[in-house]
Amino acid sequence: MRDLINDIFVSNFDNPILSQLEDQASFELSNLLQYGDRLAFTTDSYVIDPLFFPGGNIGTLAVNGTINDLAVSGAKPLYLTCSVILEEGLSISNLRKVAQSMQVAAQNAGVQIVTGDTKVVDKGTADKLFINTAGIGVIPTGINISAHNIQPGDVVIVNGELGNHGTAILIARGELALETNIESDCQPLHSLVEKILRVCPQVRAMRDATRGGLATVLNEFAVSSDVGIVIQEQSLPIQKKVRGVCEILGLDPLYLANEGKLLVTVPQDYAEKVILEMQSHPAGRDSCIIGHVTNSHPGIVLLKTIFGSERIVDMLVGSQLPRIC
Amino acid sequence: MRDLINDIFVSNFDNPILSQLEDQASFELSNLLQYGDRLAFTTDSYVIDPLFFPGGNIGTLAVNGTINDLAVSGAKPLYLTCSVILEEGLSISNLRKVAQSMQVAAQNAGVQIVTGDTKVVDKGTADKLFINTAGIGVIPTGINISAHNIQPGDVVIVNGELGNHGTAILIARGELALETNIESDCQPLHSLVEKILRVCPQVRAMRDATRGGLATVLNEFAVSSDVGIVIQEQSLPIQKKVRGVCEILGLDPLYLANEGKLLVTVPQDYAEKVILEMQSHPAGRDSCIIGHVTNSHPGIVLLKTIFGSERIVDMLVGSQLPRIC
Amino acid sequence: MKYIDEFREPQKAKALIQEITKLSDSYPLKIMEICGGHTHSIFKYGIGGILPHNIELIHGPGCPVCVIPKGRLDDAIYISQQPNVILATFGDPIRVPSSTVSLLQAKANGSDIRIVYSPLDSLKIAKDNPDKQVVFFVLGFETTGPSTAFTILQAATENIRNFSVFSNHVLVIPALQFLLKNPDFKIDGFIGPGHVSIVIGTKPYEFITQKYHKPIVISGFEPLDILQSIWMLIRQLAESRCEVENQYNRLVKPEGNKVSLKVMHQVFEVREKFEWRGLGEICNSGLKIRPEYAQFDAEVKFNLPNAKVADYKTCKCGEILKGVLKPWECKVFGTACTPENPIGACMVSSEGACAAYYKYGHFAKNFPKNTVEKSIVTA
Amino acid sequence: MKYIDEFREPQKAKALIQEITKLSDSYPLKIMEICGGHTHSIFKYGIGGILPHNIELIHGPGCPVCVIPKGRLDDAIYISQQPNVILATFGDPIRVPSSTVSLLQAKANGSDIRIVYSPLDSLKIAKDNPDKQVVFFVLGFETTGPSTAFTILQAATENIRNFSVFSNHVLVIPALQFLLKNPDFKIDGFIGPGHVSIVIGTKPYEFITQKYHKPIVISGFEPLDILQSIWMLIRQLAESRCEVENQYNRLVKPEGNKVSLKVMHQVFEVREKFEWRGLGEICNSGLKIRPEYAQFDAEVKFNLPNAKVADYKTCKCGEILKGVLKPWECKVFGTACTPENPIGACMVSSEGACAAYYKYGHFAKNFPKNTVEKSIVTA
Amino acid sequence: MCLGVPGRITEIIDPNKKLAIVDVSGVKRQVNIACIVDDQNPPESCVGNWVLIHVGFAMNRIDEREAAETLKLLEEIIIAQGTMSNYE
Amino acid sequence: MCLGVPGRITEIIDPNKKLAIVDVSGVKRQVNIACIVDDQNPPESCVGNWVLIHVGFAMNRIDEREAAETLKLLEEIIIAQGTMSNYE
Ligand code: SF4
Ligand code: SF4
Ligand SMILES: [Mg+2]
Ligand SMILES: [Mg+2]
Ligand SMILES: [Mg+2]
Ligand SMILES: [Mg+2]
Ligand SMILES: [Mg+2]
Ligand SMILES: [Mg+2]
Ligand SMILES: [Mg+2]
Ligand SMILES: [Mg+2]
Ligand SMILES: [Mg+2]
Ligand SMILES: [Mg+2]
Repeated sequence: MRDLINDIFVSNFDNPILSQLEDQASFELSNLLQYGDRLAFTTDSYVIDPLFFPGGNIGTLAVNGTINDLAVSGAKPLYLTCSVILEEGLSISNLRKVAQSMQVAAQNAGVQIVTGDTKVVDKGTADKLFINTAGIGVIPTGINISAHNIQPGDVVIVNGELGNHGTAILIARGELALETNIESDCQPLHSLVEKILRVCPQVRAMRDATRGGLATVLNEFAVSSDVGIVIQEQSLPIQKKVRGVCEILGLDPLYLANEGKLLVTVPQDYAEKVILEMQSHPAGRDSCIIGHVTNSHPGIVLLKTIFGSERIVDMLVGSQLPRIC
Repeated sequence: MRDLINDIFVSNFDNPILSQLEDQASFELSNLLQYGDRLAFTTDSYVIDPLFFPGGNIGTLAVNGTINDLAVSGAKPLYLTCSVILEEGLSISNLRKVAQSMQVAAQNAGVQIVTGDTKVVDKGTADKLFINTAGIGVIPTGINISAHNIQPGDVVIVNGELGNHGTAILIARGELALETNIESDCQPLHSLVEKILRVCPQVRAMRDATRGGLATVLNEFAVSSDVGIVIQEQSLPIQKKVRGVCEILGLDPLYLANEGKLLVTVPQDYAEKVILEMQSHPAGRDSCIIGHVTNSHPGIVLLKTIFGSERIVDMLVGSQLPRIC
Repeated sequence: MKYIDEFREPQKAKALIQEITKLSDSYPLKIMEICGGHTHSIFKYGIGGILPHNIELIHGPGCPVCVIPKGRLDDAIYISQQPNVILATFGDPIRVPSSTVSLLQAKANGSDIRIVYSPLDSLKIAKDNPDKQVVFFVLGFETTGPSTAFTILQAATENIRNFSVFSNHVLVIPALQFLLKNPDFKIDGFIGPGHVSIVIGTKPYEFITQKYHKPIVISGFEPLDILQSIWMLIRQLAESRCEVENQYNRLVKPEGNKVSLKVMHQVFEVREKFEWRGLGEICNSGLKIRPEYAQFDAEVKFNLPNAKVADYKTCKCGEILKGVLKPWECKVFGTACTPENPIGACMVSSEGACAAYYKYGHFAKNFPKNTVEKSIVTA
Repeated sequence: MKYIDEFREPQKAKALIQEITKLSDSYPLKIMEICGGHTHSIFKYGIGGILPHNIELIHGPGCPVCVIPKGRLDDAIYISQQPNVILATFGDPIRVPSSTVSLLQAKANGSDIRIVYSPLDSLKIAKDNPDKQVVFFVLGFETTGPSTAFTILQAATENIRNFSVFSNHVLVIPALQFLLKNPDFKIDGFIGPGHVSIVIGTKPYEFITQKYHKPIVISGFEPLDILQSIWMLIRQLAESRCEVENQYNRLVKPEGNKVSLKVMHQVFEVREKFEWRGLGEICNSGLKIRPEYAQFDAEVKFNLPNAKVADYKTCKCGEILKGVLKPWECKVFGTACTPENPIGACMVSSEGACAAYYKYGHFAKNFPKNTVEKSIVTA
Repeated sequence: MCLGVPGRITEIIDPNKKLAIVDVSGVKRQVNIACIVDDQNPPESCVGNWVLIHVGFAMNRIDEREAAETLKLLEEIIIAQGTMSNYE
Repeated sequence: MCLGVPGRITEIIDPNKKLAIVDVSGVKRQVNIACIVDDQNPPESCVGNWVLIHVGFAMNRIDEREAAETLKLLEEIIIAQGTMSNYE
């Protein structure tokens, strides 16, 4: 066990804080103060099946997902934890690949994995590998992003194609026997956020559209700020193959999961500048305005369909299932 | 799902930071600075079977365990995350009980659960409920506790009976058909640590003796500081029933898990003061000196047996199994 | 996407609306779309909102998930709880409550329930799990019947002994006859089910025009299809015609699909009667596996409880399906009855009238949360 | 704890050491404790370290986990991999490598392997799982034989058809005969196995004194028991006596336990030969289930591979068990061979001589980490 | 009821079992084409056909001509409306 | 080999199946006492007996007298040694 931890995690995540191997990581508060005035703290567990999929694996998800939950507060992500629950019988080489991916993802994002935990459970009492990461970042002084801050007149921007992750996973699972080469959009968004904040420190709300997709985040926005949101169907960037999968299975791409997409609302005056700035970043090349905020129908998200009608985009009940009827 | 989260977690953990329901909790760094100069950051996943046992449940473990990993650095524990992985079919009333226990434990310890995550996995792909908590605390200025700081001449102190948690779990599982009323020692240790540091800011090393027990922590101490440690069998506080279980199953109590026990090494001059202070705290009533640090046999832990012989207390290979031969 | 995007074009939609508006100016019209697929499209594309106010769309009984009676779901759950059984089914029915739990809850309690996209996928599960009994729990109209029939024939050819089908196939025509016979039933015309008609053709609808003197237009499922069909229907009304027209002629032929009809009749026979949730028993409205294929019939293989379970008294589904009431006129709509915890047929699938109103209508937000407590965690 | 604490008293230990030291001053003595339980106690209580240096303790072959040959473990793993089988066993053997994987790894790969405390617990598992075949994989000496025999008799009485035993029971006396016959074998006296002797009594050891002229003292397992036995043995040597003495007379009677012997002989018969890891084949050294109870015999129920697997050539277990070599004189001790990845018999259980030296000896820390790579995660 | 999606048959993978591959917007799936083959239309002849797929079966061929006519009709309405609005 | 632990029989729970409860230092477990009962020693007579337990079976009664004698002998050695050292 100790060997496993050393071999797989300590060696891959190697950094001076982790290598102390204390029960906790520690670092100077004064170092944190240089980045801002508030600490951001978040956690997520990752339970994806399959562990490996086009565009990433559970490890890249676990690092980027938590980075993104920090980033959308405007925080500079700094330190992560890594807790794994291993099912007996898990292949050690797969575990090593995951750990290596985590380290690569962390390094790319400039964060350190500073402490962790490893549990092994009986065969049949976990699904191969679960990862939890918690993360700490520092929010720059003056930045105040919250789902409660949205105001009528704001515009809603997304940084690119929707539904790639959810679709890639559905296909990778193989159960529905669909074949196509859609890749997960798994990517860290903190440097994109940094760019956005540089041109628009007045960002109102920002959230990564993961599980539950775009529709869920927009509903959270509408309810939290008690505003109405109207999005344009024709503006939604959805790639052809994702549409194909949705048509075949009767799924709505608005609810599909993403792992590298954020929704940001900014005051209208900043929209153009923000879009241009976003498009200059690799994770934001396909950024576009998808809607705006209104004071009619507070708490409700409306979709203007392509031919001019509108409908409510509600929260999802349960998870989305393939339909036949 | 959203209802479940609100009903079970948000309502129980209710506090102003959590109730923002952002993707991350945030708080002022300036507030942290009042407690010290370094941040402590830790995580653990809890995978216990059964979920409920005499003396606690997975929720109390998840809160106290992470508090203790912060506390043993000298930190004041402040904020926790709570990530749960739920197996389909888990009883919601049990989940609610666990969440309530977590809130009670957090409140008792003066910490707040400020952010979390909930995942549901298919029946048969998790064991009812896994909890991960990550925690943040602040280490007071001037305190420097580390397994690397131990020096020959130091004494080793434990705050009470060993092996109660491991034994309680073994019995609660029911597989070995043993009957007795041993309770887990699950408890938070931060206020005990605070007392210790008040009389002895020079504490060298401190660690909670959880999985792997006393033997594992002492070996970590010996290796990290490259010192020898000698413990006295006759000083080890082990209750009669725990000894009984160990005799029946051929287990060594030195390796049994605890969830409310810490090992602390202090300079010899402070030992008496520390012991007295510890004994005045409910979690330290049975505190005693169990050994001392030497510069002979660095990296090795020796046990002086009751009748004067000695043996090496090594790291455990794998987990301890009942023996018959 | 070919054959999709062209039928969603906004310009053409506007033109159709203009025509419809022109023609319908003076009429207060009630048009029933029979098929749940149409209901789904109507809400998804907000068609109700762009039609003139005098046109009211009534959402018919054509959602197989909505109309499956509780007793049949109880049977499906019973099957899933037998030892060594894998129950395969489409995604749609798994959240529908039976008189005890939903399939989703049964799964959470340990039943092995798999979601498949095709009946053939369930047969593959049987081949992959020779030590299990695999039961395909199927619901669907005539559209899906041939696929199930082909699958049973293939199981017979390959002699797969651990596979059976729990058939809940229902038929559209008997349901329409049932509705039309009812004196309360006041509809000006029908949008006919496009995919069912691929199989059965357009002729079986002639009794509607001949006996009941209502016009009907068989329609595709894209928004332009539906608008065009409404327009064609109104034109019939305006011109005092009463015909079976076919808007969906890119796929529907008058005679239907002979291969599909043949295989369906080879494997299935018509039940004397079958219960529809919200409507009650309807003569000749269900399909049963023929005795020749009894070894693939779960109703033969398993000793099913087969209990009748009454619909809730408060539920107004029957009236809603007949166009007599609107969902919000039901007392429990959005309160005790929600998509998460549906009480009646119309709330159980997103194609049900009540569910569609709840999800896409403007009423959703004004109702208090459903407080029915679940006792276990489900996905 | 009564009958435990009194036998761990330091004052009495000191007194015994003083007596032993007095008597053994002039002798360089080699004493073999036959039983692994004694080896365990000796290391656990650091007895080696408090004895005078001229007394050398040789750790005998009396650990059933150490001496089980790889081929038999392969068979146990084979059984565990059969469909619908639960393999129950004691905690001790589950980390021991077979020629492929350990039981722990087989479990990680999906075998259903349960750790039990008593053979009766494995019978209970069979009753609780009527749709599974439950196999109790048992190893042990005469001490454990009666318990297994009683369990089989109870299974017969209750007519439990899904229960069987994979017997790897071995016998002490033939192993001692085997060792004593060997001309290399130079031991001054024996500490006799206390718990085995509860069953077999003291008489079977008389050939040691009569034919081989070595003294033996049957001993208990508490540290004072062992010290007293050593003292008694040295006294025999000093007084040139050569007897079977009984230190453990609070439990061991000369005639053994008649009920236990009877039931063991009712259920088991002696195998012509049985392989011991590190020693090779030994005549009449194993117990096999009698044909009358064949339905409870896993060797009859399952078609076992039954392959012979040679011990590693580098392994010096044979020499170590004979007292010719010490563990650290084996080339791979602590490097390729560690408790985590044992190569030879003496490293596999904590009662094996090599494992005990590795764990409790002063040598553990001086060896590089074992680099044998496991391919899967185990608990 | 009865979700259907148009797709193009790209390949026959088992003429006896009547299995083909269809392409829907770049996504491929195996479907059964038993409903659309007969003596006049053997499996091989189906490659390139557009079909409507429901639960893994091709229900019917899509009649390209009819589809075009439907759309043409709508175009004509637009033109007619345009003409009319010119008059208005 | 053969871990054994002394315990006291506190209760007979099934005389036919020869099942009893033993107490080891406050921990109770069901054990089989078949090896220690016979006509002279029926199950009921075993309550209060100290026995050695191995894999859930009582192997033998512990002979209190012999145990005491063993310990007495050791006491005597101590006394003898003490006496001798007085002489030294
Ligand atoms: S709201 Fe529910 S109960 Fe009322 S009619 Fe609709 S489905 Fe039936
Ligand atoms: S160290 Fe290993 S290989 Fe060498 S004798 Fe001991 S058990 Fe055999
Ligand atoms: Mg999070
Ligand atoms: Mg997240
Ligand atoms: Mg997020
Ligand atoms: Mg940990
Ligand atoms: Mg698994
Ligand atoms: Mg930790
Ligand atoms: Mg911990
Ligand atoms: Mg700790
Ligand atoms: Mg989350
Ligand atoms: Mg489970």
